[in-house]
Amino acid sequence: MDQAIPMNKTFFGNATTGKLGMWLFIVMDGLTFGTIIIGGLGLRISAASWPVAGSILNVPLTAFNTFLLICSSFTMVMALNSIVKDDQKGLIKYLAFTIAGGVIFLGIQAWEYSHFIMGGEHLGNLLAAAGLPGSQFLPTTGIYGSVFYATTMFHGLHVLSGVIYLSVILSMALKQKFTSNNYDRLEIAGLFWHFIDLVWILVFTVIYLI
Amino acid sequence: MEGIKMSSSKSIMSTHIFSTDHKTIGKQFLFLGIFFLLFGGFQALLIRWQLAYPEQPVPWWLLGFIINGEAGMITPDVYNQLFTMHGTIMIFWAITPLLIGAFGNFLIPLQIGAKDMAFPTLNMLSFWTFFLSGVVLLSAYFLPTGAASGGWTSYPPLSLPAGGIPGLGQAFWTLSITLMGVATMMGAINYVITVIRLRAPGMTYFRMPLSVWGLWLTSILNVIFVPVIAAGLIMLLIDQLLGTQFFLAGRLAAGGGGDPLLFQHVFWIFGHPEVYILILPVWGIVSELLSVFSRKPAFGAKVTVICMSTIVVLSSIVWGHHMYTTGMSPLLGKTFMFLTLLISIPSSIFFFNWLATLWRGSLHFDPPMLHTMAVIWVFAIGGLTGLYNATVTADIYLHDTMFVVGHFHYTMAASVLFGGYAAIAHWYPRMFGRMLNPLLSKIHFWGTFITINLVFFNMMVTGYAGQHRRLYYPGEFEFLQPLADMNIFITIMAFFLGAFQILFLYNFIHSMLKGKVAENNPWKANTLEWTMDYPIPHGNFSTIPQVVNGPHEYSNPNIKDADWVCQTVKIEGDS
Amino acid sequence: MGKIKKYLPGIWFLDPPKDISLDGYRIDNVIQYTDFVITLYFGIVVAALIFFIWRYNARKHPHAVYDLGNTKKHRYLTIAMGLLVFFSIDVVIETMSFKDLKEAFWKFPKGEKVVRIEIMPQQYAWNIRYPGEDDIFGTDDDIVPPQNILHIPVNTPIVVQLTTYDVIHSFYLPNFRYKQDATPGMVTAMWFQATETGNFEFACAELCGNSHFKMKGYLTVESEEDFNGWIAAQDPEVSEEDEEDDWGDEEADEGVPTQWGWLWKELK
Amino acid sequence: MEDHKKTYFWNAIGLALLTVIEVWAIGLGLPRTGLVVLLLSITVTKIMLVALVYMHLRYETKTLRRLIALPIPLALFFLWGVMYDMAFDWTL
Ligand code: HEA
Ligand code: HEA
Ligand code: CUA
Ligand SMILES: [Cu+2]
Repeated sequence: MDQAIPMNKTFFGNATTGKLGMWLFIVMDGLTFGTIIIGGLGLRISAASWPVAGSILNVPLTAFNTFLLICSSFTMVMALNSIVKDDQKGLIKYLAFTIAGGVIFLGIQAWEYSHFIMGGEHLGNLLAAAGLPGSQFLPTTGIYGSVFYATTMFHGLHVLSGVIYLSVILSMALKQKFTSNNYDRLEIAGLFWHFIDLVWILVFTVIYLI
Repeated sequence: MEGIKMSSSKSIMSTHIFSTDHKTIGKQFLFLGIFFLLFGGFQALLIRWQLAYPEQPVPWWLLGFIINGEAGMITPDVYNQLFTMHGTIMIFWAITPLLIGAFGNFLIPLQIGAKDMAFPTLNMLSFWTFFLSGVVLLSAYFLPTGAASGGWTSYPPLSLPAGGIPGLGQAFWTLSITLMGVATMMGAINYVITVIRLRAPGMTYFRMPLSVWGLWLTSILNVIFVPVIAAGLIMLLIDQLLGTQFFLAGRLAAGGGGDPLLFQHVFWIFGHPEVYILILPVWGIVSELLSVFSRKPAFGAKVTVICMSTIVVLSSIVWGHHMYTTGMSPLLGKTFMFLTLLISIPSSIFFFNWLATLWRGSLHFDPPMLHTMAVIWVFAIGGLTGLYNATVTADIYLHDTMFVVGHFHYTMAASVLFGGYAAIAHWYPRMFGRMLNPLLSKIHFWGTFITINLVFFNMMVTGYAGQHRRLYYPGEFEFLQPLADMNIFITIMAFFLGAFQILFLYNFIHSMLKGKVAENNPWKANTLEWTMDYPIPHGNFSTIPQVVNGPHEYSNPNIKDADWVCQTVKIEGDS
Repeated sequence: MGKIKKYLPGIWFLDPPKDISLDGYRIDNVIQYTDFVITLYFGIVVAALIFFIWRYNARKHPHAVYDLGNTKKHRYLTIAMGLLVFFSIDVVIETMSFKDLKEAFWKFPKGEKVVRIEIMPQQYAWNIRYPGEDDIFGTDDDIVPPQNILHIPVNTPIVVQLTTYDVIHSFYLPNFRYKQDATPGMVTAMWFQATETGNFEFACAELCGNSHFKMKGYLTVESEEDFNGWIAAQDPEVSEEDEEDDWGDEEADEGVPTQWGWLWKELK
Repeated sequence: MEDHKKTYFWNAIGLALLTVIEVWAIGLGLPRTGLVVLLLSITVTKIMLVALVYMHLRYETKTLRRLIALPIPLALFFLWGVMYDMAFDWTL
């Protein structure tokens, strides 16, 4: 039994209930990220030394990752744009691109991690130059390692859940569940995906560039 | 069109266990909360036993045989586990489900005229995540090294492996609180959006009952601050399990190192609002019930709402008052003291409004009203003693003494507990269709009221006399030996307090089965939850009501032959 | 009955530990003022409650007065109420407290006649260090008395710097109404001055593990001569050149770490 | 909802360009504070672009926009309080 319920639309226009819920979630998630980032900055201020940006982390590769997320944000919003025009094919195509973007992002991040964890002489030299011990870069490598891994891992988990979330949406799209006047869920999923992109922009600057 | 799906299947699974009906979920939270309340209370009694009779084994009537220390004695590590788990359980697993989980779920849709929560499935998930978190928490007791013992504040480095607490207890603690946080966040999204979106036509924000206001503001605080502690707990958890060093410093940290102060900041940025998260529903419920049982509109309801909202804002910027002795800078110390003291302005304003609601009313001393008036008493003591703690100089002496423990038991244990009892007594007929036995309720009330004051006031006395908290054996210190008699006295009173809670439990269960069947509106209240027949069906209202009045039209001279009127009934002659 | 009589004085007249400090009275004063006003306010609340219960119960007063309390007059009244509380309690204690902090607790004494002590608590004991003859910390002639033994001269300002060997502890002096946390990775400071000689206790006020409750120390306040005599009787610590923050000791839980101490840090 | 293809496309290009500028800027050898300010302002711009265009905040009501921005000042207060205290020391 489905019952329509009168909505109080004052203040929030035509935003649907689900969308408001997602926005609220995004605010919460943003505060979680904010706390981790603020914590990292605080630790950095009080730390004795901090490796120079780019001395250990691979900035060009990560810049490519950033580019990838921007592209996937673009394809995500294009998926929405397609369904608004009732273009089912376009929807599926763009959704698939988006998911692929997320997967490649994760792949690159995994490669970066494994590289750090396996270590090696070159990495050891880089670390030594930055005043850190060992030939591997691990979460236990001083406070720098802690901050790096905690922030990127937490973001990575978001990308992972975003990919899963979008896969569900994709399977719904394949069953033609969305139409030009029923795409609320798609839009909500999109919000989450863009939010991941948005956070990454901040993480990229704070962890990799500054 | 949007709508809320309500399953029509009738199996036990979908109606009682994995139900998406907010009323059922509310009851599930209620039972879970009462279970944990008794569990935490039992731990409190063991704590008290140790403080009063440190050299004697726990007697059988306190279930001494489950203490697997030497010869039934509480050992120091067991004692530390006891107060850690007592504090944690009471705050996160007793009060949170009891007030926010149970009454948040039960009252919000009914009082604003909605058919259910905005996201019913999320609501169910919230309960089961919460349940899971409780299981994780308690399963720590089966670890060979026992449960967490770092205090409910769990300050690192003590709570890290390097801090000397063996085993995984601390990690279980962190994980369970994180899960609890996830459950709370799901609930909070639901409550906030439900109030924004699903108010019945005519139910403007200022026509919402104050109890909904309290719960809503609580949820807003949850939305903002639970994520903060979640982040802190994630950092703590990976410190505990992966060996990162966010909160390690000094000798224990290899290469660089983090800062234990960061955790204290993150904890209290959340922790201070958390105490208002616990008490805001009570403030709302008290404001509402005072009006019902005085048969008189809540005095200055709008001002009360504004005051509560102001406190919500202020509460988020005063966290530093828990850290005065950490070596805080003069600037921050003064700022936090000033901001903390500002809270007393809105507090005393709505406090005044409570008293003014009674003034010239027609007071009916039913059990809910008794508990409500007790809140006025205990919250005045609890709130006013907060002022000592807020003063930097006084707090330098009082910090981490039993005085602080007394302060927060007055605000939290006493005020919130009485608020919870008031709510249970008031809405019991709506939840279970029967009345609580009034005589037993009154005995329970008076017994609790007298003993709780003797327990918690005297805690403050011992604190002022210098006894610090988390002390396994105060007699170790010469300057605390004169307090032994007082500690025994407190403990005896705590046992009486416990006995009266058993009476409550008996009343609660017995009345559910055999109590007097309740009328539809036994207290003659105006709000929407009393308008339908019991049992309230899934979906609550067959047609969404049209609201025309505020919730407090008691004794309006324009109403003929009654002193109340439902929020949906137009009052002739009122503009 | 006898028992009850025994407890009653205990309930209402338990004194805090004897104040033997120069500035402890300031804290007592602020507490006493707060006692006084909040008793007053609480009295008003209770009086009002009792009066309302007696006068406005349903039997005596069956018809409530319809009063929303939302007129301008009411609003001003409530706001005045809030401000009254604010000015009569908050502003007063704030002024007192700020003044005390500025004049005493946050104003570290400077000059010759200051006794400087470094304290490093560890799980579950207090390590105490005096600078010794040369008045410089971290040198061979530092005095490290047995753990948990703290001697101070009377009527002399004592400045203490604290850091911890392992987890957070808190240096709690009930007779001085004072406590200060010792946190890993940072040096915190406090000062106090005794006005009376005698033997007292100090404690650890921050949960630090299973034996937190046993973490106590013995404070002896004595005359200047006695103090100097006591210092002279202690063996200077036998250790090599001591570097700053250097306690490379491996065992966390047993024994005194042999090397610790830091160069005295200048205070704000 | 109309067709926003163009806006979306140019937004993506803008974001990519800003990223390139960021990476390029760190190699310039700017003074530290200048660099931080520059990078942070670019980041804020990028975040705004994503939020306003991709997340459609531009098309939502003013109230929603404001409410979502509300936690930011709060977070800044936390940032100040926490960083100030962590950097502060009674010793010089
Ligand atoms: C529900 C819980 C709750 C509530 C409501 C409060 C309310 C307040 N608390 Fe409390 N507090 C805790 C729970 C709570 N607290 C807990 C759990 C801890 C310890 C945690 C731990 O360390 O483990 C703590 C600790 C704590 C500390 C730290 C102490 C320390 O560790 O050293 C401080 C310091 O400032 C403080 C202050 C205050 C203040 C100023 C208020 C104010 O909000 C009070 C405002 C109220 C009033 C001012 C009273 C109303 C006014 C009147 C009655 C006036 C009379 C009116 C008329 C005449 C009309 N609290
Ligand atoms: C809402 C929260 C809440 C509530 C309701 C309570 C309720 C009580 N608390 Fe608790 N308490 C805390 C929150 C709370 N507490 C916190 C946060 C801490 C700090 C922890 C820390 O330091 O980390 C604390 C710490 C604390 C201490 C200090 C421990 C220490 O520092 O050494 C003490 C000591 O007396 C105490 C006592 C009590 C008592 C007597 C009650 C009573 O009100 C309890 C009344 C209820 C009952 C007694 C239940 C009745 C049930 C039974 C009788 C069933 C018994 C069953 C059998 C015998 C089979 N509490
Ligand atoms: Cu050291 Cu408690
Ligand atoms: Cu607080």
